[in-house]
Amino acid sequence: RADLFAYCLMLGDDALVLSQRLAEWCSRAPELEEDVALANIALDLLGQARLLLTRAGEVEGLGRDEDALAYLRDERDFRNVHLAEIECGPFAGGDFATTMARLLVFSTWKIAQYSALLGFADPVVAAVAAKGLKELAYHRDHAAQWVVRLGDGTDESHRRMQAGLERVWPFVEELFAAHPVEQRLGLDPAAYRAEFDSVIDTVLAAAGLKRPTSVPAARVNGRAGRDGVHTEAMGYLLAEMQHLHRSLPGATW
Amino acid sequence: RADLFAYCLMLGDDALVLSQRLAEWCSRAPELEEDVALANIALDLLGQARLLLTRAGEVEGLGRDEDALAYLRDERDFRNVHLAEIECGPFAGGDFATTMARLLVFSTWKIAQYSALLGFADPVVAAVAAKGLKELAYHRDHAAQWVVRLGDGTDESHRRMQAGLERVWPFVEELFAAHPVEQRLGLDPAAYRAEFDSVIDTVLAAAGLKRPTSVPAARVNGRAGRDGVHTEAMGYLLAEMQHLHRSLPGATW
Amino acid sequence: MDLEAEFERAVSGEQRVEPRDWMPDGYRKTLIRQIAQHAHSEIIGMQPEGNWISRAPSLRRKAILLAKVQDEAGHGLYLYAATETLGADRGELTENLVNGRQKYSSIFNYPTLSYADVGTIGWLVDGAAICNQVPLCRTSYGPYARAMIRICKEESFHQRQGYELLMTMMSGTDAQRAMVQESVDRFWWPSLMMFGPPDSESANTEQSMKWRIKRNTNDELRQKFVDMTVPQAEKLGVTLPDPALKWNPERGHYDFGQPDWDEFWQVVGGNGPANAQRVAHRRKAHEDGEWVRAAAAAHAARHARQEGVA
Amino acid sequence: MDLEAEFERAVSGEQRVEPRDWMPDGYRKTLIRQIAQHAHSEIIGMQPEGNWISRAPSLRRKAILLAKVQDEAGHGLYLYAATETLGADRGELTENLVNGRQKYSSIFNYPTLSYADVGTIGWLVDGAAICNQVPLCRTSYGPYARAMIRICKEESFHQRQGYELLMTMMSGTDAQRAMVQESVDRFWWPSLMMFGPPDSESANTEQSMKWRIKRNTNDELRQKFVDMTVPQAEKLGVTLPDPALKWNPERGHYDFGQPDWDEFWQVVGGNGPANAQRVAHRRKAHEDGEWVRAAAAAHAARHARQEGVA
Repeated sequence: RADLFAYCLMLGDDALVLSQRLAEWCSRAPELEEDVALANIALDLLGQARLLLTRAGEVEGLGRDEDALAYLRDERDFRNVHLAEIECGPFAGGDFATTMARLLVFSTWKIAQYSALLGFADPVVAAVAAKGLKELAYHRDHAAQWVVRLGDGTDESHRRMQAGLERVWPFVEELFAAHPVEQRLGLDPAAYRAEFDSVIDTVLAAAGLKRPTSVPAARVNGRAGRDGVHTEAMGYLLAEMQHLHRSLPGATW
Repeated sequence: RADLFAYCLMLGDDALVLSQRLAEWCSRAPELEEDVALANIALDLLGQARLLLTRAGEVEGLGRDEDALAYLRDERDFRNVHLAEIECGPFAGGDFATTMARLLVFSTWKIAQYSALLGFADPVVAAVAAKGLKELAYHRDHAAQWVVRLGDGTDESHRRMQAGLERVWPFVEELFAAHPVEQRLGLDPAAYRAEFDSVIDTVLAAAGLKRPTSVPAARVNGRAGRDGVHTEAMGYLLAEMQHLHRSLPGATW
Repeated sequence: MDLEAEFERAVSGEQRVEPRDWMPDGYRKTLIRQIAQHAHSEIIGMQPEGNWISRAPSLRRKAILLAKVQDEAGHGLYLYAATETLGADRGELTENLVNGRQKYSSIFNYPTLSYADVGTIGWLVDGAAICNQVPLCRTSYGPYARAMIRICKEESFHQRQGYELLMTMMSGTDAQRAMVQESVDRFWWPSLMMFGPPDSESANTEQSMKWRIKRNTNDELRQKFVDMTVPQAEKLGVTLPDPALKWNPERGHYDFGQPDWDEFWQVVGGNGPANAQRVAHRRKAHEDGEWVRAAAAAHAARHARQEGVA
Repeated sequence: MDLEAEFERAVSGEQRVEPRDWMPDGYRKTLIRQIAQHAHSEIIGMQPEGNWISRAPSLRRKAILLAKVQDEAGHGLYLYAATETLGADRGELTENLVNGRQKYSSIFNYPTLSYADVGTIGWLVDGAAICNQVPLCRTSYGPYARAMIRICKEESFHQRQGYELLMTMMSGTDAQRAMVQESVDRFWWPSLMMFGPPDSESANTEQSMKWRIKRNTNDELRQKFVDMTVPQAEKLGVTLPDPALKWNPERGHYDFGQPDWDEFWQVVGGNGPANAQRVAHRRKAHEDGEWVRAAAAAHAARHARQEGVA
């Protein structure tokens, strides 16, 4: 049960934190159609996060709901991968190309992960995975189209797209490292690494881009996002996300 | 007493919020000497803020200390002028020139304000003003030197310096509008507007810059910072500043 | 002019004008200006509410708000599409917006300073927008009328959501109730200004009414909004900040005070609390996106060429 | 070489070398490299702690932290000045830093993830730095030795402040105590790595000791640090994350485990958790400041010309 709780948090936090990042584009996208698309993707992920965090709270059995878990947990207890939390634009640390690089990597990985969960013992998680797969297929498609367009656009867009891939690539290894919680639940992310690589290679080939060469980000004491050890960007994200909720204790919304 | 409390908050919040903004430059200044100088100025202002907020708490008599007032008040209860809170760099909304434009305007105004407080009825406020004047003279000097250097530097620096002045100028009018609290305490900021203008004109002349032409920022329903009605930048500043403190209720530091 | 007389007869007979129909230049220009201004309002309107997405106090509220702001982008898209049926160029209209040559609703030049503002914008601002827009569902130009039907439907939904947020907050803590009242105090007068200046000072109304572009005067709509809103405020338990507000049984309407029209003209003139910020934000997004749009165009062109060759 | 022999005799006789004295090229180069690396460490070291200034949990802690980070900038300045007495160019050294050609202390490539890290950096990181630096106060090169005396004094002050913060937190809430322990768990091993690789793998030690630039081996200093720190940890009430840590009465020292040297070499090689971020941050500040430095130079040049004319 503790493992299932932790695993629901991992999945829920991945979706919640990336949703938070993508929503930052709202009113800042390169074109209006993209404002709509990115908001849509952020909404899908937020929906997944709500179901997963609600499920986590039920499994835990201490009466915490989605909001208690989203707003009143400290950084150390968030279990999302680093890829979801790093800054990839529109603010410092990225641009639209970097955002699309992350979205391609994230959704390609998530599709493989959710596919592996279709027969998972917990029926709620399995159902979220099934529903999520349809959404993620659209996310991956959208990202892949942009990666191709930018890779095969102008010199500037090609350079930015390659740089965006290099920026996010160090966070790929963490996606496929089995956490003890996953191991105990009989899950092995490494099993779908080959599938991931083959999808990415196909997109990169269509885009005329090179497989990134940046080396994997180092862990701290062997620990990373799944253990609650995050990057420095995470604290600022949570401060912004949680401040209002924490400022009015006992309020209902 | 309520007026004195409010006035201590006004002065204390001006110093606290600008200190918070200036400290953002730490490790981001154009040269190492400037990292030192800006940190120094931020420290001076933080020192003033602590004395003034402590005094506010004493006057209020409800047992709130400087931290209760800095960390547990909501945006609506902060009484600083907008000039202190707007983004002038190093992040979005400004650059080093804009930062120096704000610092010149702020410290020139504060010097006049503190000078008028030397004989103020509350001895603590009067003492903070007396001590603060020495610090502010250095701040103004520092800012004026940079304004001259940048105004009379390269074409780019001249252009940026003029733009920085235009960016902060809309927030000048608020500095000299007497708030009812000030009026009841017998204080009139309008009285030192001429002195302010003459100092600014002297610096601008030495820098070869034009008096900005941007019109005063409009109030909301006749209200502005002194009434607790802020700009949209303020909420983000407070979220970052207060989040940790609010996350650990009952902790001592 | 036979054509012109024919056109006048058609619109006064409540016939719809469609893109391929002949229309007077003034009609076309007035429509482009009005629809573009409406589109710009949707786009700029994303900012004040978008300002709170990252800080929404519950995940449910975050989802509602994100969906709403997304709808506004969608409305902008329909409306720009409607201007294109009149021969306008979307890129050019965007330039007009970021260069300050075309306006947008003055309400969005006020800052959003608390989460209650999200509710207040839904209730009062969307409420006022609906009063303005419902008659436009019967406006003489077909594509505009059809866009408005869709938009009005979504706006009503947003208005209910806004009101529901305020209701929830009013039944919450004291701090929440104070937040709502403070927000309503700030937004009441600007909401009344959304109907434009008093009829006596409104330049464009007469011709627009004749062309059936507009169907009610500013003052008529403003009265309708006040009549609709006062009972809602009572039910909510907030006080509208107008001492002159009172039911007038003889008129069968509420009497109310006048907004500060000096403030209105200042805001319309570009000098409201957030005009500079809103336009700068839009301009930055537009400029930052330039390389992306250029890349998409280059890719599409290359792709088209290759298909032509194949 | 008479000069060289004279030099060797002087340094082995504990005489100070001053800027105008003759010195071997290797000595000069080794010193420039070492002092620059030290200066870079102070500058990069501003980032992990600076990360918490805006979020410090009390105004007193904010003031302490801001003053400390300011001191680090000051240390950077003294040390760059010391390299200049050896003929180095500060601009060039900065280029070497932002281009990754020169290193800085590997400890700053770890992220700061809670406010306890501010205390832990003061206690462990500054503590280790002091162990490294106290002997440098007697280093053979005069300007470096004098800079180190001043720096060590300030570092001791910072170390006490860090320890005091942790003490306060340990007597606070459970959440605070957990925060401290978690932070110590993360920083213990990287702190031990600050003394460099084991003597058996250290390339530069021997010549540096002969020249009296260095006065103790890495392993000696590491032992000294452990011996000093363990009782402090006990007093604080935290557990150091090393099961092998134990008093050895025969040696009169604590036995302790070895850090993960693979991790060390990875971090030194540029691939620690925050290397890329730290260098990018520094590079951005440097590049963003370019126009300011250019303007200051242009102004100074014009001013100098005008004075020449007058």
